[in-house]
Amino acid sequence: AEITVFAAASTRDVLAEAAEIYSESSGDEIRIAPAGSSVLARQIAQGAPADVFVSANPEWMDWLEERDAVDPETRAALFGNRLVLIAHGAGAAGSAELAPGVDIASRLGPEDRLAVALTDAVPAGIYARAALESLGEWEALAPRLAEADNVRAALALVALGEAPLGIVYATDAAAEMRVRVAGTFPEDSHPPIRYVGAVTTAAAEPEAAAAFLRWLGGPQAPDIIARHGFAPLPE
Amino acid sequence: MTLSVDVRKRQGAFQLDVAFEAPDGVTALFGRSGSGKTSLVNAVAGLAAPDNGRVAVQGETLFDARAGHSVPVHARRIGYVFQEARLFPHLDVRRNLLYGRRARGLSGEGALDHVAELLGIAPLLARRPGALSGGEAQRVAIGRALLSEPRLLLMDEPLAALDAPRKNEILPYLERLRAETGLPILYVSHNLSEVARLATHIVVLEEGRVLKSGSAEALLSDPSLVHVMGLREAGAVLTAEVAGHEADGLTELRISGGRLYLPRIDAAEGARLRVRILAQDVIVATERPENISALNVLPATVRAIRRGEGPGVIAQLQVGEDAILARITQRSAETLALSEGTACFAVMKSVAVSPTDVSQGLRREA
Amino acid sequence: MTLSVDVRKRQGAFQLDVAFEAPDGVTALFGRSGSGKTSLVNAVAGLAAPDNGRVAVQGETLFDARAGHSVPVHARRIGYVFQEARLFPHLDVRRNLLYGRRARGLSGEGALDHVAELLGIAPLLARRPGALSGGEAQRVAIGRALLSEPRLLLMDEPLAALDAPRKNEILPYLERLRAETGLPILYVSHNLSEVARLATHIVVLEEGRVLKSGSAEALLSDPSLVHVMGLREAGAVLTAEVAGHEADGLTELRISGGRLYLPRIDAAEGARLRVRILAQDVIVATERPENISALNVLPATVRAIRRGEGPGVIAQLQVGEDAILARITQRSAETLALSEGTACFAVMKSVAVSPTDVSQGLRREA
Amino acid sequence: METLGPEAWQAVRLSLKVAFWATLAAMPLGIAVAYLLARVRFPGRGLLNGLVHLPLILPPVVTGYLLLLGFGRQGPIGAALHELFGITLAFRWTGAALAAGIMAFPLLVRAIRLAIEAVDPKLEEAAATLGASRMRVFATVTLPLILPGVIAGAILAFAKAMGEFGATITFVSNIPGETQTIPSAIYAFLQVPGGEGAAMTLVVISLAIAMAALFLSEWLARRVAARVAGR
Amino acid sequence: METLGPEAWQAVRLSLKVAFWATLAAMPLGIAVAYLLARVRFPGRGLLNGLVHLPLILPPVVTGYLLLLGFGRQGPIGAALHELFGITLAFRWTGAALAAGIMAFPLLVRAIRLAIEAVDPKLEEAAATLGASRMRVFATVTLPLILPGVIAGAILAFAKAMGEFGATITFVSNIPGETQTIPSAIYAFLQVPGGEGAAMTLVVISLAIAMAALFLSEWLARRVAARVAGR
Ligand SMILES: Nc1ncnc2c1ncn2[C@@H]1O[C@H](COP(=O)(O)OP(=O)(O)OP(=O)(O)O)[C@@H](O)[C@H]1O
Ligand SMILES: Nc1ncnc2c1ncn2[C@@H]1O[C@H](COP(=O)(O)OP(=O)(O)OP(=O)(O)O)[C@@H](O)[C@H]1O
Ligand code: MOO
Ligand SMILES: [Mg+2]
Ligand SMILES: [Mg+2]
Repeated sequence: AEITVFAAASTRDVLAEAAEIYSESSGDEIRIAPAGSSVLARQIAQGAPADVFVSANPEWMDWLEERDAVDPETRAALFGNRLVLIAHGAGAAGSAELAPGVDIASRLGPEDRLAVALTDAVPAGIYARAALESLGEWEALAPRLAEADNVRAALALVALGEAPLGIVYATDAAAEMRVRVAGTFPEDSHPPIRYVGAVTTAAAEPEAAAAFLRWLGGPQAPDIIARHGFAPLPE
Repeated sequence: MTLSVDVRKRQGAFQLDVAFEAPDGVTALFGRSGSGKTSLVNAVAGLAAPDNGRVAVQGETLFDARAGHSVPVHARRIGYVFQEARLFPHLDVRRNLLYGRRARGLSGEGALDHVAELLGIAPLLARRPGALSGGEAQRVAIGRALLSEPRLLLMDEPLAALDAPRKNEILPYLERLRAETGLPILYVSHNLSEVARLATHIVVLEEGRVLKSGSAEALLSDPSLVHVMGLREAGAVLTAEVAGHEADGLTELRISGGRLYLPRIDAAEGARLRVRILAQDVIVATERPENISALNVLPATVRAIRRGEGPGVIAQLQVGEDAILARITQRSAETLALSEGTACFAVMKSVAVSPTDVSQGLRREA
Repeated sequence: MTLSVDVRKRQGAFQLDVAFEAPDGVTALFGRSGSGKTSLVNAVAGLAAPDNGRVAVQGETLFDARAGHSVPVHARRIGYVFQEARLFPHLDVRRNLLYGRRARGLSGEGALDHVAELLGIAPLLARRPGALSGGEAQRVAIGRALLSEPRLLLMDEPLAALDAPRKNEILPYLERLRAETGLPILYVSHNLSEVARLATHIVVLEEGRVLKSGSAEALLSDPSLVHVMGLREAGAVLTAEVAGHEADGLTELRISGGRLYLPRIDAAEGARLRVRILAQDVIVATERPENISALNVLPATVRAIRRGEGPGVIAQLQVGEDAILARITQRSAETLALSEGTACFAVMKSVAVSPTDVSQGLRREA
Repeated sequence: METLGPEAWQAVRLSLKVAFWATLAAMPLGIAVAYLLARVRFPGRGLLNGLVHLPLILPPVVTGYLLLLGFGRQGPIGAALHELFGITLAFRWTGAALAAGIMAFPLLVRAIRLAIEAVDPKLEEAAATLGASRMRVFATVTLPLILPGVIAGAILAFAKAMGEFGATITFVSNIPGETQTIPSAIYAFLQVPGGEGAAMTLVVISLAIAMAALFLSEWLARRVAARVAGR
Repeated sequence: METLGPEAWQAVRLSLKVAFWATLAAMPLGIAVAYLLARVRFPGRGLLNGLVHLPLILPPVVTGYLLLLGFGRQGPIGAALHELFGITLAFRWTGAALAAGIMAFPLLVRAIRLAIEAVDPKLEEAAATLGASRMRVFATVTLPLILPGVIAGAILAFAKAMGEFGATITFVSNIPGETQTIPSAIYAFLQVPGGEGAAMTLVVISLAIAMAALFLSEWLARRVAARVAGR
């Protein structure tokens, strides 16, 4: 069967590699259509020819569920991610967890800004805001943010040195040589970062689609997931 | 009536208010710069809608403000030679010429060759308009309008850009056109000798109104129009009949007051035609001059002496049933003691009444 | 020499190859449509670079192909009245007129009023060019060029769009301009009577080459140029001196062969001027005619009889030291038994030699 | 620069196809609308003008979203097209062409409109006096004279269509081989760690194509302009 | 339509400011470049033309990224501007104006260029014979005659600048009151479920502004065209 996966853009590579391996065993053809979760969700609601939706946050999946556009039975959390504070310049990763009182603002020069994704729109930004709030940093930093339209753009700001610091996913930080991790936000400082998948109600071959999703949650996947820097979920 | 016009149109401070009827043949629109000639011609062509009035050609109403009726430009079948050539820059001369024929579904080549030959544009057929001189472009424009086979031709100073020899080549063609096809023409010109040669009817405009309208004969002989036409152009137009062609190349014409000898005219014996005699070309003598090169000496009677400004006077002479004007000096008038009733002779050279001022193929009253 | 031109330029199939020197005064460029007049004038103005050659005005080299030298258009101080008016559509008439003055930093109003008055465009000053008739626009264009105070004025058929009365109003102004300011003018025209009236020097072009170049007197009297000028324009130009003004409005002129009486000429006693006498206005008589309105009867001798096409002949008459041409019929020539050496009289009306053909303010040889 | 995978090449081919058809299909309508705007006075002229310019003014995402609402499978127009003619635009390359065409439309119309306005109405008048109907005048005088403008506009529209991203991805998503054009592929590369190299290669390719188009446009327009100007 | 919070209104005001200055600043350069392209033959003309069109052809994000590379704090131009003139573009509304101006530039140049090409060189020749230098001819003949084109181009550029999103947010990100323009705000609203209402309100506002601008442009251009045509 041919399965079309509407995937949050950040998950394209991990899903593509997983799909390649899965295709060999199952014989199913898998096409990945990467875009922002919000765009994809709306398209699915409008009857897009997607068999599977992988969202970067649960909200858009909820939104589709309300519209009966995905099958709740098939919904599953696929993997997670960590939120990290990054700094411009290469260097050893300081993987220390950030704690309340860390005073990120003090590490910014007077003109400097902290790069994040849109804090009230894009998942990475929403998580960042939650984390900063729970660490008591939000008040000080809110006026000092440079909010990008997606997390990759925030990463680019730090990589180019336009912003000395930024908050991105661990997956992004790992692959960018021009930034180093300056600290990791505690898992409980923000809602859990979950990439969730489900089969759409319009899927041409819901069985095959569900099988692929199950495989992603199964025992072969964690290796691939970890290789791309995502966090496999505990069973 | 071929063309019946009655239009009013306001343009800025200028008010056009013109009504006239034009018979078959060539009607000249004459008037000073800014008198409204182009505006009027545009209204006839349908390029500018009058505020008010009516335009009809050969009985068909083309425009009627009251009836809200207006035939679209392209359906009027009115050819227009503009003051500027307005050739299509993207088409070569040949295709410019054939444009109207194609639009009207007429077949082309024969007519094209004929017209191109006559207008001297045959060598230009493959050129683009950008590579033509001013006069060449205007000739192409004339050809283009002719070839569209209109039922009325509007010409807005079509020959102004042409040199005299070229003018003299084209004028006979326009004359022949008028004679052969009877194509009625509304002809705007400043050039009275052109007008005299072509026009059967003249409409004189002044400040947007018709100052005078009538047969060419009447208007060209009208001393009251001298201020519009210019002193040098004052004269008379006579109707003549071809009496015979002589061996030495002269043509004998019969007029009411005698005979006129002119350089050969291409018209059959018995043909009626019009002759224009400029006032300044007429000499008045009180005895018949002998041994003189002027061949035309006609007995006349002074009807009136009009004094103008300056040292000249206009003597109106009765020659048979016709009136001839002679522009002479006051001194001569006194020396010769000319006054109303004086018997005298009107002396004219043959060549002064040259073919330019001979209008051929005069139609019997339309 | 005021203007020295020696240019070669290829345009498509057309080859311009012209060299002449023009003295002070008005030089007329005369030639048939397509003979290269506009192309030449453009080369002088700097609007089109010749392939080769040299252009100099009043000793300053404006263009020299060999030296790779070319003064930019705006620095040439050459006024140009184009064949089409080319008014600036976004400026009203007043600002069109003042454009050149502003560009050259000249103060304006006085000169403007003067020129506007003379050209009859004073009522149009506030108008936009789009609201002008063809002739009005051309008058503004003339004014605009004059007001820029050029050292040489190029005029490409500037009066073609004007009616006769308007032409006759503007011509004296151009004459006065020539007389008063000595502004040299290169004047393109098809109209020989304009040329005769204005030009001191004439260059005749034919197919891109100079057919003849010389003083107006010589060229206008040259029977070999009749084919270019047209038969009707053949004639002679004589130099005359004002002998006196008479009470009845006539002016007496002295020429080598006697006296001429003309309608009053506005020139001082003793002034030298030029008179053009058209061949077709001259009557030949073998005995002195009496009781005739023609005031000018000069004793003459036949120098030559030239036969052309048709029934006419041109008789070249010796009148004092001048040559006069008379266009008469062959029949008259035979009747009068005219042949070389025949003693005769040249008879001319005063008004036939009207002011249009009188050139005033002749400069002593430049 | 990195060598590109087959998906990327697929995107290049698809982009060319999408841009070509988008331009071609937009042309007749573009000429008609430009003519209306340039030469006809009618009520609603301002509105039409505004409508045409919308895609230029709106953020492309909004245009894409509106397209999705209107031309999607569930959208009123999309559904009708499907019902009546069996035409599906949503999530097909035809939809990508629609999005690209709509985004490029204002550029096309403007270029053509300016060209039309530059045509001397006196020439059209002259043609009318020679017996040519309005349609014929347009076809034989106006159209040839605006050809340089039309060509320039078309190639600009083509270039724009090649570069269109926001509206396309929002309307027809980013399905490899069907709707994934060069810009969508660039986006996809940029969204994952380590994709910058491939993205840059695609940028260079699309630049090369666009530049080639622009040069072609200049050259063509100059040639045609010379012909049209009667030189 | 939802009522908007103060932030949204701030975005509206900011957008107007950004678009206004972007257009104003782009104008002289746009006229100069258009003149060069229309009337001067020089080597590299094709290249300049291509360069001007780049922002139209590239996905806006790429343009934004290139701006960041060049005009960011660390970018060579950005650093130099900061050093020499104390001008900072990064994360400032001035940077947003730069991005908007660059995205709108090709539209401006095209409109002006077409207008210049429509000016009859014979008029410029006539001006030269009257003693006007090339500069003066431009200022007193060419410029007034192209005014309708310039106005139309400027207002189009303004509208485009109002709608610019991708390059702006990539270059100067989204700082409320400093760089958050209407499109950024719309984008943000569209990213979250249920944000459509607020987004649509902003769309309507920006539409209203853009339409007003277009109407103004048509009206102005027509008036000026009439004046310029000498009617
Ligand atoms: N659009 C316009 N707005 C205002 N006045 C105009 C307009 N067009 C022409 N006029 C005026 O109308 C009058 C008549 O113009 P028209 O062009 O008909 O004259 P014309 O007799 O053809 O002159 P010419 O012999 O110089 O060509 C002129 O006074 C002119 O100034
Ligand atoms: N761009 C061009 N390419 C080719 N031939 C041209 C070009 N411009 C003019 N010609 C030709 O050059 C010749 C001279 O043209 P020019 O305009 O100088 O004539 P002119 O004497 O001014 O004529 P007119 O009295 O009709 O204005 C003509 O035969 C014309 O066809
Ligand atoms: O994975 Mo996202 O929705 O592009 O931030
Ligand atoms: Mg007129
Ligand atoms: Mg010429």
